[in-house]
Amino acid sequence: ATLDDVKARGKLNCGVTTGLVGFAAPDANGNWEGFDVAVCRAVAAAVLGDPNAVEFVPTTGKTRFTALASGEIDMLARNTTWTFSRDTDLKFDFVGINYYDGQGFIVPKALGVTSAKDLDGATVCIQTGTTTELNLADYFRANNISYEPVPIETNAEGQQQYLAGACDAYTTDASGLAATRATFETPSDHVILPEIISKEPLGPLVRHGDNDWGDIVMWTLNALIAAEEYGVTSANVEELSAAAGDNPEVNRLLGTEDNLGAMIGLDATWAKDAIAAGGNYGEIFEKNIGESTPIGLARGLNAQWTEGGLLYAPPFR
Amino acid sequence: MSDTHAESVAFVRETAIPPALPPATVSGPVKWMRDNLFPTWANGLLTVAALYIIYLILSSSLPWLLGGIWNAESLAQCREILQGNSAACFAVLSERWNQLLFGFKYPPELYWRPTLAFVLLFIAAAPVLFFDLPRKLLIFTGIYPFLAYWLIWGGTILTPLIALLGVVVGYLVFNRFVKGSFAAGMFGGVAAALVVWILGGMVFSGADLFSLRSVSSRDLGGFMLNMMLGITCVSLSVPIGIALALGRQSDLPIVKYICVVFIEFIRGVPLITLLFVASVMLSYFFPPERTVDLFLRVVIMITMFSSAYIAEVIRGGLAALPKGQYEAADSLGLDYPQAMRLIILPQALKISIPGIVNIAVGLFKDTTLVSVITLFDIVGMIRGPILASTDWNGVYWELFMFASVLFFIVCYSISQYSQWLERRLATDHR
Amino acid sequence: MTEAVEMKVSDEIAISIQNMNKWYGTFHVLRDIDLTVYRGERIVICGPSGSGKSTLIRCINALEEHQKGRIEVDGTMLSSDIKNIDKIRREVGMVFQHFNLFPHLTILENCTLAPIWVRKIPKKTAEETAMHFLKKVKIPEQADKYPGQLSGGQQQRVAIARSLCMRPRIMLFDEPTSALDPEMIKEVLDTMIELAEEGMTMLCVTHEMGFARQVANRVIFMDEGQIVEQNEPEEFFKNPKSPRTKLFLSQILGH
Amino acid sequence: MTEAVEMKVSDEIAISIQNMNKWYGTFHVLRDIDLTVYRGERIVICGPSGSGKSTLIRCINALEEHQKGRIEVDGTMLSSDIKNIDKIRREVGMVFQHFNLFPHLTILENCTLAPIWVRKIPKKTAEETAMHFLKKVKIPEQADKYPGQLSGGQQQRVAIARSLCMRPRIMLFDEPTSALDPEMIKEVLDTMIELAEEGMTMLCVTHEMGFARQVANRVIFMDEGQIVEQNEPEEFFKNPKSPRTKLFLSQILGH
Amino acid sequence: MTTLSDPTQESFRLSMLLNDTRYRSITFQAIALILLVAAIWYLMSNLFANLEEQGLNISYSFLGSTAGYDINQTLIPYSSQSTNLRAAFVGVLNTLLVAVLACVMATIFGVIAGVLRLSNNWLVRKLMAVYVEIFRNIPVLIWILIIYFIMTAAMPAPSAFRGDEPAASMILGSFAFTNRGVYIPSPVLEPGWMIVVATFVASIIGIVAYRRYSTKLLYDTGRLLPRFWPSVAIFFIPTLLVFFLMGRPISLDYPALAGFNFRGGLQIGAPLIALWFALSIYTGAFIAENVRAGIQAVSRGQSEAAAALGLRPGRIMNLVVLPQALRVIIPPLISQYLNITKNSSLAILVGYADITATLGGITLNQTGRAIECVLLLMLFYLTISLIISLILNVYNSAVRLRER
Ligand SMILES: Nc1ncnc2c1ncn2[C@@H]1O[C@H](COP(=O)(O)OP(=O)(O)OP(=O)(O)O)[C@@H](O)[C@H]1O
Ligand SMILES: Nc1ncnc2c1ncn2[C@@H]1O[C@H](COP(=O)(O)OP(=O)(O)OP(=O)(O)O)[C@@H](O)[C@H]1O
Ligand SMILES: NC(=O)CC[C@H](N)C(=O)O
Ligand SMILES: [Mg+2]
Ligand SMILES: [Mg+2]
Repeated sequence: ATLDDVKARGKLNCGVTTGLVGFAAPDANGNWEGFDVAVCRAVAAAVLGDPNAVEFVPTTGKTRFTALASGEIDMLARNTTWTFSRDTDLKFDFVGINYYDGQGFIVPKALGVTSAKDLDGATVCIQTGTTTELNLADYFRANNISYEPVPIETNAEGQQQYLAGACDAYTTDASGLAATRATFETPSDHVILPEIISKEPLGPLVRHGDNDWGDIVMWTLNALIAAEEYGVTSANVEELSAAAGDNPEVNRLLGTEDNLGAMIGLDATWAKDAIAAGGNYGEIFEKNIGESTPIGLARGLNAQWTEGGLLYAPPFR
Repeated sequence: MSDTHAESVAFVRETAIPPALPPATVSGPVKWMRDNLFPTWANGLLTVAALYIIYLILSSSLPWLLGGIWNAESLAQCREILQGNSAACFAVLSERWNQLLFGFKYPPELYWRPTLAFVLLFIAAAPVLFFDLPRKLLIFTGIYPFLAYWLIWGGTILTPLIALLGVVVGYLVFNRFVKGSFAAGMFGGVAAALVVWILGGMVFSGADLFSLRSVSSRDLGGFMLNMMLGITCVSLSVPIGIALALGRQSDLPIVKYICVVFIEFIRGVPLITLLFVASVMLSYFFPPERTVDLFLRVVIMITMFSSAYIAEVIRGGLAALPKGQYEAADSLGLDYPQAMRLIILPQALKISIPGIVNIAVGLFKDTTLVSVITLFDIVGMIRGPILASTDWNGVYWELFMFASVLFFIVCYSISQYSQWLERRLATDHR
Repeated sequence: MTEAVEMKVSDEIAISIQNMNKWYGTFHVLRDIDLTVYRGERIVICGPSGSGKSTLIRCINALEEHQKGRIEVDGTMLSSDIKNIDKIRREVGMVFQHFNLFPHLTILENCTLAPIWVRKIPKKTAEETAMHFLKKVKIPEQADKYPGQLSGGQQQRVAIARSLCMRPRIMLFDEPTSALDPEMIKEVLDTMIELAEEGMTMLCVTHEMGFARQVANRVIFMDEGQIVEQNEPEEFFKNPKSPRTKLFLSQILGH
Repeated sequence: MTEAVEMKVSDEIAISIQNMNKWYGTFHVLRDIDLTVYRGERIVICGPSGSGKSTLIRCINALEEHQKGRIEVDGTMLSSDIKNIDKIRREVGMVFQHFNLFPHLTILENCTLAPIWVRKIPKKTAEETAMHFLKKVKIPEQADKYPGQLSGGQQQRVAIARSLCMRPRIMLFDEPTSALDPEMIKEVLDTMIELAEEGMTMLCVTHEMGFARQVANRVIFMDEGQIVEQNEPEEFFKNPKSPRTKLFLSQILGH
Repeated sequence: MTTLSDPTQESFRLSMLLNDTRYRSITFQAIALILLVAAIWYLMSNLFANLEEQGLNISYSFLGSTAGYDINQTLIPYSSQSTNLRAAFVGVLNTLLVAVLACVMATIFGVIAGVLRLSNNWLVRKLMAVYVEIFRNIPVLIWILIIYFIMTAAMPAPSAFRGDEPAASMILGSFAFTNRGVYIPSPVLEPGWMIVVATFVASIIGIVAYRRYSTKLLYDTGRLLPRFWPSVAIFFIPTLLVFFLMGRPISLDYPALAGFNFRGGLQIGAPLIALWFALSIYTGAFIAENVRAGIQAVSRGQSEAAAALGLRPGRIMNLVVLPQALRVIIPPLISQYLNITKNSSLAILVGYADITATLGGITLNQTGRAIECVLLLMLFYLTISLIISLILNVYNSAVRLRER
């Protein structure tokens, strides 16, 4: 079973993107950082008690599924869209959604384009092997306009092609566009078009068939979300977990009451470790892609359900 | 005898004519210029055209190269310094130097280890490449792989030590029995080595002697990864290549066809599909509970790839040997393994070295393909982390030029070596 | 030319070939060869190119397989049994037209290789034997050189010494002098004559008729895969019986 | 050996070489060569290896450039003028040690190539001429084979025929028999003797002393780039004057 | 009798398996076979166990389902509604297209560089040596990337052609070099175009016929007609004449800037150009070496013999050296062609939709059918390489020098 493998290895192999600032990218010292990376670290913390016990395996849109299917990685947290065929035909299990997204376009301001429908005849850069590639084909066909795709392997290359003017527009998940734009020299010269042409629920996934492992990843993610809902932060998690408090849900979450951890084969402090690793969902969001960062994404759909968003962690009980 | 011409007959020279220096028209720079640059009218035009091309290349690249900026923190800063002038921003090299060479995850404080391994490589390779050096040095060559493994991956020294011990014991046993019969030597050697490995594994499991901090192979990267892949795969594929070549030459049809099919199959598909197999399919062929390290899988595939090519080179070497050598060995009563080991292979391999070196160069260049399956070799580093970073987005020339220069230095020197060797063998053999 | 070598032929049979036939594919190279060689005999085989001379002597030490008939060398029958083949090859030394020395080994190593690996003789002893025979062929001082550094004649003498180091009881020579420059032929022939004087059983394919006259006690003429004529050298050269032999001799002695 | 060929030497000068010198880089290969060849002469050049024999005859048809002195062939002075070189090469045929037949052409094509393209002779006529000379060298039946299918001796005879097809007035031979097996040497020598009998002017580098005795009317001995001695064959072989010649002859006639 | 039928019919002993040449080989082969079968069985059983464990199966039905993605360069009609099989087919054609183009170009580069490397002009010789060494010693992957980056970063975008004072302009008003590719005029055929084309074809045949005739004339009468200028004349004059007489039935469609891109004309996409150019210039360096080696392999004796017969240098080259050199050059040349085909699989680096990028890339990824796709991919390349080596063998046996 995967859990045993991970424990025996002492490291979690986690698939991430080859480099998308804010989601997963190595910094100048080679440390991986980002929104997806934080999920990996949380799982590693929950399972092994050490948020740094992760081997990050960079994958492209093309290699990610084979890496997961062949067992090279234990889980994939690479802004991957939950789709029917990936879940069923490719035999993966999506364990949740960590970012509700949709596909958008970015174009240079100088082009004077204000709507995706104006892109008739344009050259569009697109990452191969992604849902966005398929959506793009559908969208242009449905609107009966023509385009020319320039398939590229990684976001980095897409960005280069786009900046060099080899394509008029670049399309991918809106979050990815924002992250990419943030790295531009003059981000204000580029606009993200208003159209969102698809639903892109992004979430971590594991191989089908090992439900125990799937549960661990699923509930680690839920723990992060729930922690935000209940106000458990990296700052107060130590204090809250020192002794049982007055919120029984928090107590159960942090292992001071009942022993949920044992039910999934982990320590009682699993959720505490996960939260301590990088903070709760809100903290992770703010730190990596939130409005205070150059990427500047608003919470929008990704706010807690209590705040009008879609994040809704099932009860810990 | 009739009318022979008296004046031409009975000529005898009494003294030797001393050799004289050739007249000036035969040598000298003017003559050289005339012969080599302007022998004919059309040729002169060609010279002028060539000069113009050289001028074009130099005039466009030299200012760019010489005006390069070496100190800056990002491309933006570079541009600031340049103030609109066009010149190289080599600062990316100084800033990412270590990443380019070692990848972005090899612990910086351990850089000395691969560096040391690299330096030792020269000592280890020397006796293989230059026959004149004392044969004793080969001992170090034998030790080197184990040492390099220890230095690069770290961990306890016991692992490579036991592996080395096994090989040594195996070799001794082989040597002891090979005179009796090759099969006995071979099996004895392998068995002895296995025994040592198993025993060693049992006795020392968990022991922790001279432990270096261990580094996982995922963390290898940069040019170091190219070098490692190149060297490992070539050295592994030589013995396999020999076996395949002998198999293909053999008159046992089944053995022969197995080898032919293998060789032709491997040579028929691009390396990149084999690498896809390594990254996508190979783990399906291993027992479910064991996942093999991607590095190892890549090594397996590249080794298979190069061994097929090396087999063809060695087959050429075998074919180049006169049939008489086989017959002489036979007529002296040597059996097949003896004839091969003592007579045929030493000669065939020597002939094949230039070819093998060429394959090695090709292979070394092909190690860059691993970037396609997301290993971070030097090209992978450039295409991925470095170009994707905010600081250096847009610096292509400098980076690719750097990589090109590295490859050029290595490949060019190897191919010069191989040409030198070819010349030497040509005179050596007569 | 010096006197013909004194003959020491015994009654013991060294090689006996009976009704031997060989084909290359469908090409019938050797036809019904019958030949008995007694110990101490010195036989010269001649004949036009392609007549199967080389093939015949190569069959004797199993470098080529024959398809019909029997060959017995020194009492051992040549069969597909490796043991027998090995045994025969140890008894029979062979010297090739193109010497076939091992260019990657020194002269001494060339001479000791087979004794060490086949006869399992200690290296020391093997080297002593080798030096002995190198002295005999008059080039002991070249022992540490490589074949490439010697002249053709010297190389051929080394090849002879190399064969002798295995202490064979029979020597086969396949045109040992025909790849040599005229100046060097003599050196090699001298060595062979010396060998003959010591009573070695020899089969020699050669067109050096002087050598045949002086050394051989039987000359065999082959054509189209058959032994056409055999006789004592005197008789053979003076009164060739078959017209083909006559033609051949006229050509070869002609110019 | 048959009688020495009857000589028909005229007074007309075929080749005149005066004070010719040649260097390879700074290496002085030919020194002060003076040589006059009369029409119908048959000259054999001998000398140790590296003495410049090949270089000398290659200078005559401008395969090598000489740097000093003058060479006149058939009244045409050899200069760097392409016209002159062409003219001389048409007059002078050359036969090489290694035949240098064109392996991708049949024997007939080998023989007709130059007449057609250089002499602009219609193909029909060229083929007739070629067959004529092939008959002369006794291999008309091989006309449609490829060089690789012939024996060395045959190839060399084709090479002679090929030269003859250009109807040269002078023939140069550079060791034409030294790459041949003994049996084939005779064929080629016979062809050359026949040619000599017809009065062809010939310069021949060879070590076949029998040929020299029988055919040549002058033998030239070269050493270290100089002509050391020249004489009638009788005299040359009987009474070599210079000690170097003596040494050389003793070696070559030795065995 | 010995080998085949021994009179003393010795009975079979076990030791004969090792000692008798007849049985020994059978023994070894049996061992080899057993090892092979065992290895295959081991791998296969692992494969099926793994597949089963993950609930996967091997099926090729995905080939018939909708591909769903678009391809920018197709030689046959294709849309995102086509099947994966058709996408694969588009890839096959694209692979062949770039391979053929690169083979032609590489041959041109290689022959020029190889011949110039033997030039007696020192400077040119050195320059070519530099070209060969630089391109041979740097990985083709880097060349592809560099050339692609030159294309995209150094060439103007189509937008640069826009505006009143455009930063870039079309060459001769009809060729546009942009970072998305090169746009050139494409021919538009009007009635009567067939005649022009037919004339052109006829004049090419005419050139060949003329050259044949001049050779024949030489052979028959010994008269050598000039060849070069008449050939040039035949090449141009009739076609031009007919073209104008017919009232210019072939016109050109010029590319023009419309919207985001150029429209009209013929577009050769940047990925294609980059790949094409990189493969040609890289392989050209290798071919140059083959050409040089081939010419040098013809022994000096050959040209000397020809010179001694009075042939001029040009003729020596045409009649003696080249026919022989080609035999040496063509086999390695053909294997360089195979290398080009194999190296074209690096197309994914520049987003060129070859078979590796479609079947082995996007389809593989969208459907997750890794094993099937990779197998098909290998099959394709194997077929190509078998065909090429077949051609090689046919060629080799056709030109083999006849020997005794
Ligand atoms: N391996 C082979 N396959 C087919 N035919 C062969 C083979 N070896 C030799 N032959 C043919 O067998 C015949 C006899 O060859 P062999 O070498 O014995 O002749 P030989 O008398 O030694 O001639 P030579 O004097 O030229 O050495 C020749 O016609 C030759 O062409
Ligand atoms: N192209 C060359 N460059 C430099 N030296 C040369 C060249 N060709 C020949 N030589 C040298 O010139 C000398 C004379 O050579 P040449 O071939 O004329 O000798 P030779 O008398 O014909 O000898 P052989 O009998 O071996 O053919 C030799 O020392 C040779 O090494
Ligand atoms: N841009 C990406 O790499 C991911 C695209 C998209 N979310 C997918 O899963 O296919
Ligand atoms: Mg023979
Ligand atoms: Mg010479």
